[in-house]
Order: sequence, then C-alpha cells, then structure tokens
Amino acid sequence: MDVDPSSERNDSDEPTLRIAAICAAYGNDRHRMLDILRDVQEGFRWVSPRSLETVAACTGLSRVQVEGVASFYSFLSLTPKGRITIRLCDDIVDRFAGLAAVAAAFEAELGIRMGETSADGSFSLDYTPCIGMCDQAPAAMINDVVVTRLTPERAASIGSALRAGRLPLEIAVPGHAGLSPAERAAAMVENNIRHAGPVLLGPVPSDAGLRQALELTPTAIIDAIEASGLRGCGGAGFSTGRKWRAAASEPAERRFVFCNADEGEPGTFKDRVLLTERADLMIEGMTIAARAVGAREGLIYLRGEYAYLRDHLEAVLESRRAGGRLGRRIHGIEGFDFDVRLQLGAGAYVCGEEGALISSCEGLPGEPKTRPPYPVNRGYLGFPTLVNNVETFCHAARILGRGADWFRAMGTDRSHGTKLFSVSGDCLNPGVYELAYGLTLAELLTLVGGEDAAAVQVGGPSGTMVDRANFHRRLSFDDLATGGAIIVFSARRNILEIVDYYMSFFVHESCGYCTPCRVGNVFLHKAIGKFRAGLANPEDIDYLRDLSQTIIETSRCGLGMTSPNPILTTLQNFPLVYSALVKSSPDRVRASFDVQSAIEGARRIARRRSTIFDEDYT
Amino acid sequence: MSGTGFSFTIDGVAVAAEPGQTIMEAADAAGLYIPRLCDHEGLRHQGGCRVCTVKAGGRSVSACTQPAAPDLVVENETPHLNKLRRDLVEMLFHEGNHLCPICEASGNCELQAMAYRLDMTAPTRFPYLQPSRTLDASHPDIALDTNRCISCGRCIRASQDVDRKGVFGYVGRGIHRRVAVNADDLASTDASIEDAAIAAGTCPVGCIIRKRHGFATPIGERIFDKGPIGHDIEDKRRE
Amino acid sequence: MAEPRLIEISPVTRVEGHGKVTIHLDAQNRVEEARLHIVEFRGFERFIRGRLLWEVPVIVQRLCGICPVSHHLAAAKAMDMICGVDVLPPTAEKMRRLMHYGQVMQSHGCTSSTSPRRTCCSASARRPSSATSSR
Amino acid sequence: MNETRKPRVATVSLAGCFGCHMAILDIDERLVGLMQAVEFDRSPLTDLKTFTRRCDIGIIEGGCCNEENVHVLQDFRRNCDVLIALGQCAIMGGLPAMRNAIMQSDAPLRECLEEAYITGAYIRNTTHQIPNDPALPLLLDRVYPCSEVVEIDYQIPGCAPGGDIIFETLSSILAGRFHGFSRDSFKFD
Repeated sequence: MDVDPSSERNDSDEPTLRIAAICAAYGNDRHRMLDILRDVQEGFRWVSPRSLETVAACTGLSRVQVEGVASFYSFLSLTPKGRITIRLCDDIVDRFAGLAAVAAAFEAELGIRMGETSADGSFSLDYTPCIGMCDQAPAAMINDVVVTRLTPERAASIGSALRAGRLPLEIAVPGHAGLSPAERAAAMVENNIRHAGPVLLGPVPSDAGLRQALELTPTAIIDAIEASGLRGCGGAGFSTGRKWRAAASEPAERRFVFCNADEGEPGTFKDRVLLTERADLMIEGMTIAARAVGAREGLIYLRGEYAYLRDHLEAVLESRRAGGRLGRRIHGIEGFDFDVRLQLGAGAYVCGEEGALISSCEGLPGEPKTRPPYPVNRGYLGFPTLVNNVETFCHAARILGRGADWFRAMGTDRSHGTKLFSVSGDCLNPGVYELAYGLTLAELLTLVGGEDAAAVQVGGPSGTMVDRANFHRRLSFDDLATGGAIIVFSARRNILEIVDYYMSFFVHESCGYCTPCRVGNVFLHKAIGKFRAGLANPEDIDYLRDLSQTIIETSRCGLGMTSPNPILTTLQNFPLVYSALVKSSPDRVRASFDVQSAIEGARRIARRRSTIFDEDYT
Repeated sequence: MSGTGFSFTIDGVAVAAEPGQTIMEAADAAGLYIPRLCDHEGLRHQGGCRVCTVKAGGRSVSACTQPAAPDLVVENETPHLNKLRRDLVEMLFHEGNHLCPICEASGNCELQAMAYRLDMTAPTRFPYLQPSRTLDASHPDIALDTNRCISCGRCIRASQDVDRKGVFGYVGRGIHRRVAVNADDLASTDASIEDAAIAAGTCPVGCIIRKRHGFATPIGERIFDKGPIGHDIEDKRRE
Repeated sequence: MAEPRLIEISPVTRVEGHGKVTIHLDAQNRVEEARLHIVEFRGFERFIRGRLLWEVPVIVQRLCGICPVSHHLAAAKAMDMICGVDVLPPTAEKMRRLMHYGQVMQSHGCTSSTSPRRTCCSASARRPSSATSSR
Repeated sequence: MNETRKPRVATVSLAGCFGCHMAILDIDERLVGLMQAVEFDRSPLTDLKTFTRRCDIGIIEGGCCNEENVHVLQDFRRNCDVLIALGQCAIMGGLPAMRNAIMQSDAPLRECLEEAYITGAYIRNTTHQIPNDPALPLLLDRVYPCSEVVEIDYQIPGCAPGGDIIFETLSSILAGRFHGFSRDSFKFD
C-alpha cells in the first residue's frame, strides 16, 4: 500500500490524487488539518513538501501554514519514517524500569540506532515522552499499537517478529481477530484497577444519570453540579458548576462540549482506565453537560498515544446512538440533539491546555489561545466551549444519578467526592486507586506498598516533589493538589536525574509561543546539567530561583507557569541535593568553568598536553 | 469621555479607555509608554514576547492583550517589572546571534533600544544558544538572517493581514520554532520590497534586510540615536 | 658550555592577534631557530563565509583595533573587485584617503603614550589576515 | 579606595583586537589627570608582564579564546579587587565569538584552523599542517565571555566604548560612587 515516499512526480500522479482524496474525505476543511495530516502520515510515512503543497491547495491555506501544523506535532514527520515506527516511552519511570537495555535490544535486532530510520524505509526507532503506561513500564508504541512490560528479550522477539512481517496488532494481542474492540483494548493494556471506589470504579448502573438529568431543567442540572462541590479533575481544580454556568449563560447559537482526553501529564493514566472501562459513563456525563449548557455538538480530544482506543470509543458512541442516548431526539425528547466526534491528537503535551486543545481542533498548531476571552465565552470557532476532563464528566453523570449530597458527603470540606490516583514508580502495586479526597500521602503509600519511598512526585512534573517529612500532607485541592499522578521514588533514585528529565520534558513540549517558556526552560535545563556535572557555583541556586520566578510570572499559559516546579519544589524539599554539589570559589574564579573540557578538542587536534593546565607537563 | 468610556490608572495616573480597548492601546493614546517588542501599530496583538508584562489588579498580564477595565489599578514603571522585562530581553539576546557591532540594524533595532532603556549592562548569567541557520539571500532585494529573529511574528501578521500574501509563517515547536517562508526560499515566494511585511520598521531587528541599504544612515542620525525607544509615545504627554 | 636555551619575547607589538617570538639557542648560544607565534587565533577567513557581502568590511575592522581602517579598506577593495568596480568615483577615492589619513593621525599624533606607534599590520592588510605560519 | 596611596590599575588585552585599549587613549587630554591619579601596574601600556603588587582595578579587554587567556584572566581575578570587562568581546565574546556558531559546521574550530592554514585560497604553507608548537596556547572549544570564567564587577559596553564613558565610569568607580550608566550614555556597537 505504500508508495516509495521519496518519489515525487507531477501533479496528477497517484500520490497527489490520494492526498487530495484524503482532504476531500474531510470536506477540504482546513479545521480538520490535524486529521488530514495524520492520514497523510499514516499513508505515506511522512508529510513531504509535495504533500504540503497539495494539502495547502485543497484546503485554501498557504504551504507554510500547513508546514506549521505538520512541524508542530511530534507524530507527524517532515522526513520519511519507517513503515513500522517504534516509539519507546522515555519517561523517568521507564528509565528506572530498564529502558536502556530494552532500547539496546531493539537497536541490535533492527540494526538501526535510536532516532534513525532504516535505509529501506521499513523501521524507525525513536523515543517519546510519557504514553500513559507508567504502571506497566517500560512500554512502547508500534505505530498505533501499545506493548508493555518490555524486557530486552521481549524487545528482541518483537523485533524479529516484525522483521518476519507479523503485524504489530498480532504481536501485541495474539488472536485479536475474535475480540471486540473493548476486549482488544483491555487485552493490549492492563487496567490495573487496584482500589475501586463508590463513585467511578465500583459497580455503575447503565443509565447512570442522564435519565434523571432530563427530568430537571438545565439550570437545575447546573445547580446540582455546583451543590455537589465537584471541581475539575484535570489538575486545575476549577469549580465545574461555575464553568457550566458560564458556558450556559453566554448567548450564542452554537455551543460545544469538549472532553479533554489528552492526559499528557507524565505519570497520569487514570483517564486511560476510564476510557477503557467507563466510556459509556463519560459520554453520559458529556450528554448531561450538553443538556445543561444547550450544546448540540461535542468532541472527545483523544491523545495520539491512545489511538489504540479509537475503535472501542467509536463502538461505544455507535451503541449509544443506536440506544437513543446520543444523536437525534435523545431519550425521545424533541429538540434535544447532541452528537460527539472523536478528534485524535498527534503527540503534543501542551494540547492538554484548554486553549491549545481548541487550537488543535481548529486545525492549527497546538498553541494556547490569548485569555481573555476564556473558552466558555469564546472557544472553538469563536463559540462558547465547555472543556472538561474525562473524570469530571464521569463524576458529573454519577452526581445526577445519585444526587449532589451523596457526592458532597465524601472527601473534605473543599475537595468533595472521590479522586482517581494513578500510582507508579517504586511501589509494589502500581495502578489506579479511587479514593476520597483528604487522605494523607503516607496513607496512600501504605495502600500502594511504597512505604519506603524517599520522594513522591505528586501531580506529575508540573506538581510537587514531596519529601518524607511531608508525607503527612493531605491529597486535596488546598494541600497537595494533583490531576492524579503519584510517582513514587525510592531512596536509591537520584533526585537531580529526575529533575533533569522533567526539565528536558518541558523544553521538548513547550509550544515556543512566548519567550520565558521557550527560552527560559532551556536555560533552567542547562543549569541543572551544570549542577549534575558538579560545575555549579553557590549563587547558581539563587539563579535557579530567580529565573524560575521570571518564567512563572511572565509565561502565557499553565505550561510555563508550572515548568519550573520540578526545580522549585526540590529546592524547597531537598535543599541538600543542590547545596552539596556547589563549589564555592573564595577567589571569585568560577569553579563552574571547566577548562579541561574546553581544551579537550584542541588537545586532540594538537595531540599534546597543555603547558598551563596539565600539571604533569614536563 | 464618550458615554461608554471609563477610566483606570497606570502608576497612579488616570487613563481614559473605551470598551474593548487593551491596556496598551489606552496607555499609548494617553502617552504612557509600556515597553513592547512583538506588538506593532496596525497589527493583531500576539502577546508572545511578554516584554509588555504589567501588573493589573495584582496579576501579571501582557498589556497588549489584556482588556482595560473600569477602575483597574495597573503598575507599569516599577523596578520589579523592569527586571522581568530585562530578563526577557536578555533571553532574546541570548537565543539568537545578536552581534550589534556588525549589524546594519544597529541604532534602528528595537531589541537593542529596549536593552538600552532597561539598562541591560550587568554581567550575564544566561548561556548563549548560538544558532547557525543559513542566511537566505536568494531574493534580489531582500536578505533574511533568521539568526537575529526574535520570533515576534510581526512579519507573519503583516504578510497575512496587510499584504494578504502569507509569505512568512511559524514552523517547528518550542526552542526550534522559527519563522519560515512559504516556499523553498524567499525568491520563490511573491515577496516584494513594497510589502508591509518587508517595510522598514516591521521587522524590529536585523533579520529582514533591504539589500543595498546597509549602513547607509550615519551614526547619530539613526532612529534611537535621537531618543530612547518609546519617546515618540511619551512625547505625546509632554505636549 | 651553556645548555640549549629558549628566549621568549612576548607580546610582540604591531600585530593583532597578539604574537610572541621564541628564539631557540643551541648549546653554544648560537641562534638555531626563531619563530613568530600568533597566540590569539580567530578564524575570520572561515566565519565570514556565509555572511552578507556588505557586512564584511565592518566585520574585518575588528581584526585590529589600531588599524581598523586599513582592514576596512582592504575589504572594500576586495568588494570592488567582486562587484566589478574598476574605476572608483572620485568622492569615494577621497573618502578612503581621508579615512586612512585619519587613522595615521590617530595612530601617531594624539596618542601621548610611551612609544609612538606606526600603523601596524596594515602592511599585512593586503595579504590575507591569517596569522603568519610559524614553523 | 583609600586615599593614602594612588589606586593601582592593571589592564590586559585577551581575545580582543586592542581597540578597547586604544579607546582608553581616546580619553585624550583627560589622560593627564588620570595618570596623576592612578598608577598603572601590569599593562601593555607599561609593558609590565606580571603583577608587581595587588591592584585595585583590573580592566579586561577581550574574552577567552585560548587557555592562556583563561590563565591570565584568573590571575587578574586573584590580583585585583575590582574587574571591569571593557567592550563587547569581554562582555559577550564579540567578533571572535563568531567562530562559535558557524553555519553547517559541527567542528567550527577545526574548520577555522584548516581554512586559515591549509585550504585557504592564498595559503603558502609548505608544511600543510596546522601550527602546533608548545609555545602556542591550546585554543578553547569556543570563545567564552569573561563573566563565564571569573566574576566580573562592572561592564562597559561598546565596540569600542567611547572615551567619555570609559573616563566617567573609571572616575566614578575610583571615587566609589558608580551607580550605573545613564540611559543614553552607552551603546553596544
């Protein structure tokens, strides 16, 4: 099916026609640019200059605008990739779980180095940030298929099977033909539900809240949500009721309900489990929200790394339409139409930010929008858009089903209900735990078998690195807030290696729109490199704090406002890690200037030692 | 003030504003200069450089995009904000290759003038990223040295909205994000020296260069030899 | 019988990219060899490649702080050849002479430092500005 | 600066073009007053090659492009109370730092050396080798501004800075009342 990507012929040649067909399938709509380019990437393994021109012509954009989108998302490539593209998750949890050996095994088996594509265009090997499989690391994606719990041996066998021509899906889920999409998804990736709670992961009736909601007026629905005390579960913790009320009150003839299933925060995989096991409940919640805010159109923004869940989610949408709970005349109510489209992302953490998610859905690079206006006032295509997290919609449905008081009674006075925690790292039982807000970190660590933890990253890289002395703090919005990520580190882990990785993550994922985040994070990352190389001066600690403050205060979106957190929270909770590494220089000569490495190149060219800095020079 | 107008304060000075006006638009009209690099007369507000960060109602926001509001208390000329702005300007200096002594934009360059206004003279703590992107001198009249680009997007917006040509566009993500042209090189686009995107003053630095005009203005007669950046706005108040 | 010795004369004036001379004496104090070393190698020849043509005269001024005009004029002449200008307009001729005299004056007249200076390394302006090779 | 003795000033030109030292001479007649107020110790102007005593002010021109520059700069830091980075080369590497970022080159230092000694069009180098003599200090991988090698106290921007700004800055530092430059008094070019 593949055409040799490097062959570029004239306008009416076969690839150009096929690309035009792809554009036509999406109505030549420039807002569907991401879908178009995903299909071009899948069909031709790259977005060639020729493709850029063809897509631009079909959608009425300039070539550089299309190139802007194609060059933004890491799953789209402007250079030819292999027919089989293997992406190894290089998150810190995978590194600690043996990523290096697995990578070496793949390299040996496929005969190419990481980051390379084989000459015959058959394989590409690459790293990618967290793909949401931290509870079964090390993990990897083979095209859209996920393989987990990798060992060097398994990597070698996968490599040889692929070389023998076996399809990735066959390798990941042998005998997949007989399985339904839901069963295939559950077979490919373990759910690891370790503790089911009363709201989400326990038994949930099929009509979980929509029927009850339809007996209320839209305002009454919003009142119930507000009365329940439900707050956004994506990490920001904004009052869901107030958000729905704002979206409902904004006059407009079209309104949208978006489900944020980007789940890009490293260490977070609870939405993966909800999408696998509670997709119905989530869509029920979206439908209730549509009723409340008066929206007829909905969208689920599914991260590109979870493409393996696409068929399952499409099937659930289809079954709801068939059951009269989605599409036209829902539950037979005239005038209440609401349908949902699936929009796949393509590898961009920043698209978890509401504005960037909307930009991505509009076929633009995933850059956050200027605020104000806020999405609930002017969002997708300029219309009011309600964006909530997967878990938030699930809670909303249950609240309408069981009543606001039932939900409010759980948790604490300002963090009501239960929360899904995705626990990974150095603990016995990594997985998803549904627990009421307010429990202490120590209690959670006991539950997960991580009592000997020395540090816990609460809320992923943009959260807080908590030390043992603070394990008494409570998991709630007004103490240790988290979108769900709990990453446990034992005493043998190197704190600065973790901070170094998280800063490289933010450098890789910054959209580049604003100066402090684009440039400032690169400087922070380089400074951490100096600390790790033992080349830091005492005032470099103040430099880290000072630069972090500038980035936080002037950044344009949440990414830049939280990217210095790995440094600031470890500086606060692990000060010795930094102070032990700095070299003071009493004579004000910078200990951070490493003359030996600076003259290394010249030493090799001249093939002699330094007469000044090599003591043993005779 | 017309019926719907309102007022707010910048550094204690009352400023009149109309609904929908941003803090910077109102300040400019009132002759109060707020430093900025990516905002430009007649172009959409981008809010990318963040040099125009002000405190509005206690929150740090970009003045070029933040709408003014009745009785809003805005801080602009404060040591803390100027320190933030100086850091941002220094970041831009260190992101590219800004070698003023050999640059023909020197004296007319807004980045340089902003560094003068914010007194960027202390020893630096930032590393240099030293990009080495190839120059594009293919066009008969225009040369592009994107090593001096500060990613302000003024050329992109001018070419998009004013010239309706879309010659320039952002490509790449994060620190690799740069301004690219709508073809393999500039000569293959329909760019011309009459474009607003190419006009002097659109590109604030020495990235978009008019061939055969380099070093023509003697030192002393260049734009910022006559006064610090922003003096044209501040002069409005002195009249 | 003296040991073979090495005399070092540093820094050498009148040349930019600072220099030093080493004189190698054999056991009989006879000069075996003398070398001129240019210690601050810059690499102008390489890093001006890829720059815009009209920037080069401004760049090469920084080859030497004592005779920037000489290098500027050398680059200007090189540009004349590249652009095919064989007859210089009279005004340009006069301006170049004026600039050069200005430099000579500045180098000789008003500096009251210890030793009068001859315009240095202008002699080398015609030759490529790379360092003399030391054997 | 205690008034009992004349402040001692040392200067050096590292990876610079000596233009900033010439700019010091651009102080013109005010140089006479300055010469009476200070004593020049180690400096190209006095041709003293080592510090005779600890100095109050060290004026550095040029960044570091070879190991000797680093050694001399560290020596200055250890022997001077106050270090002034004079000119763009000392502040940010200046022109010599252009070799740090050469287009399409992953070994800028080697390419510069080869162009200058081997592959250049006008080269008459019979040895066909890059000079390599123990007396030649090893070149650094890139040109470093002074503030990356030692702590710098003051910086006077310019290429070269004007005589006025050097004189005014030096005098106010000597009098202990330097509080930064006035906005229109300094330039980067």
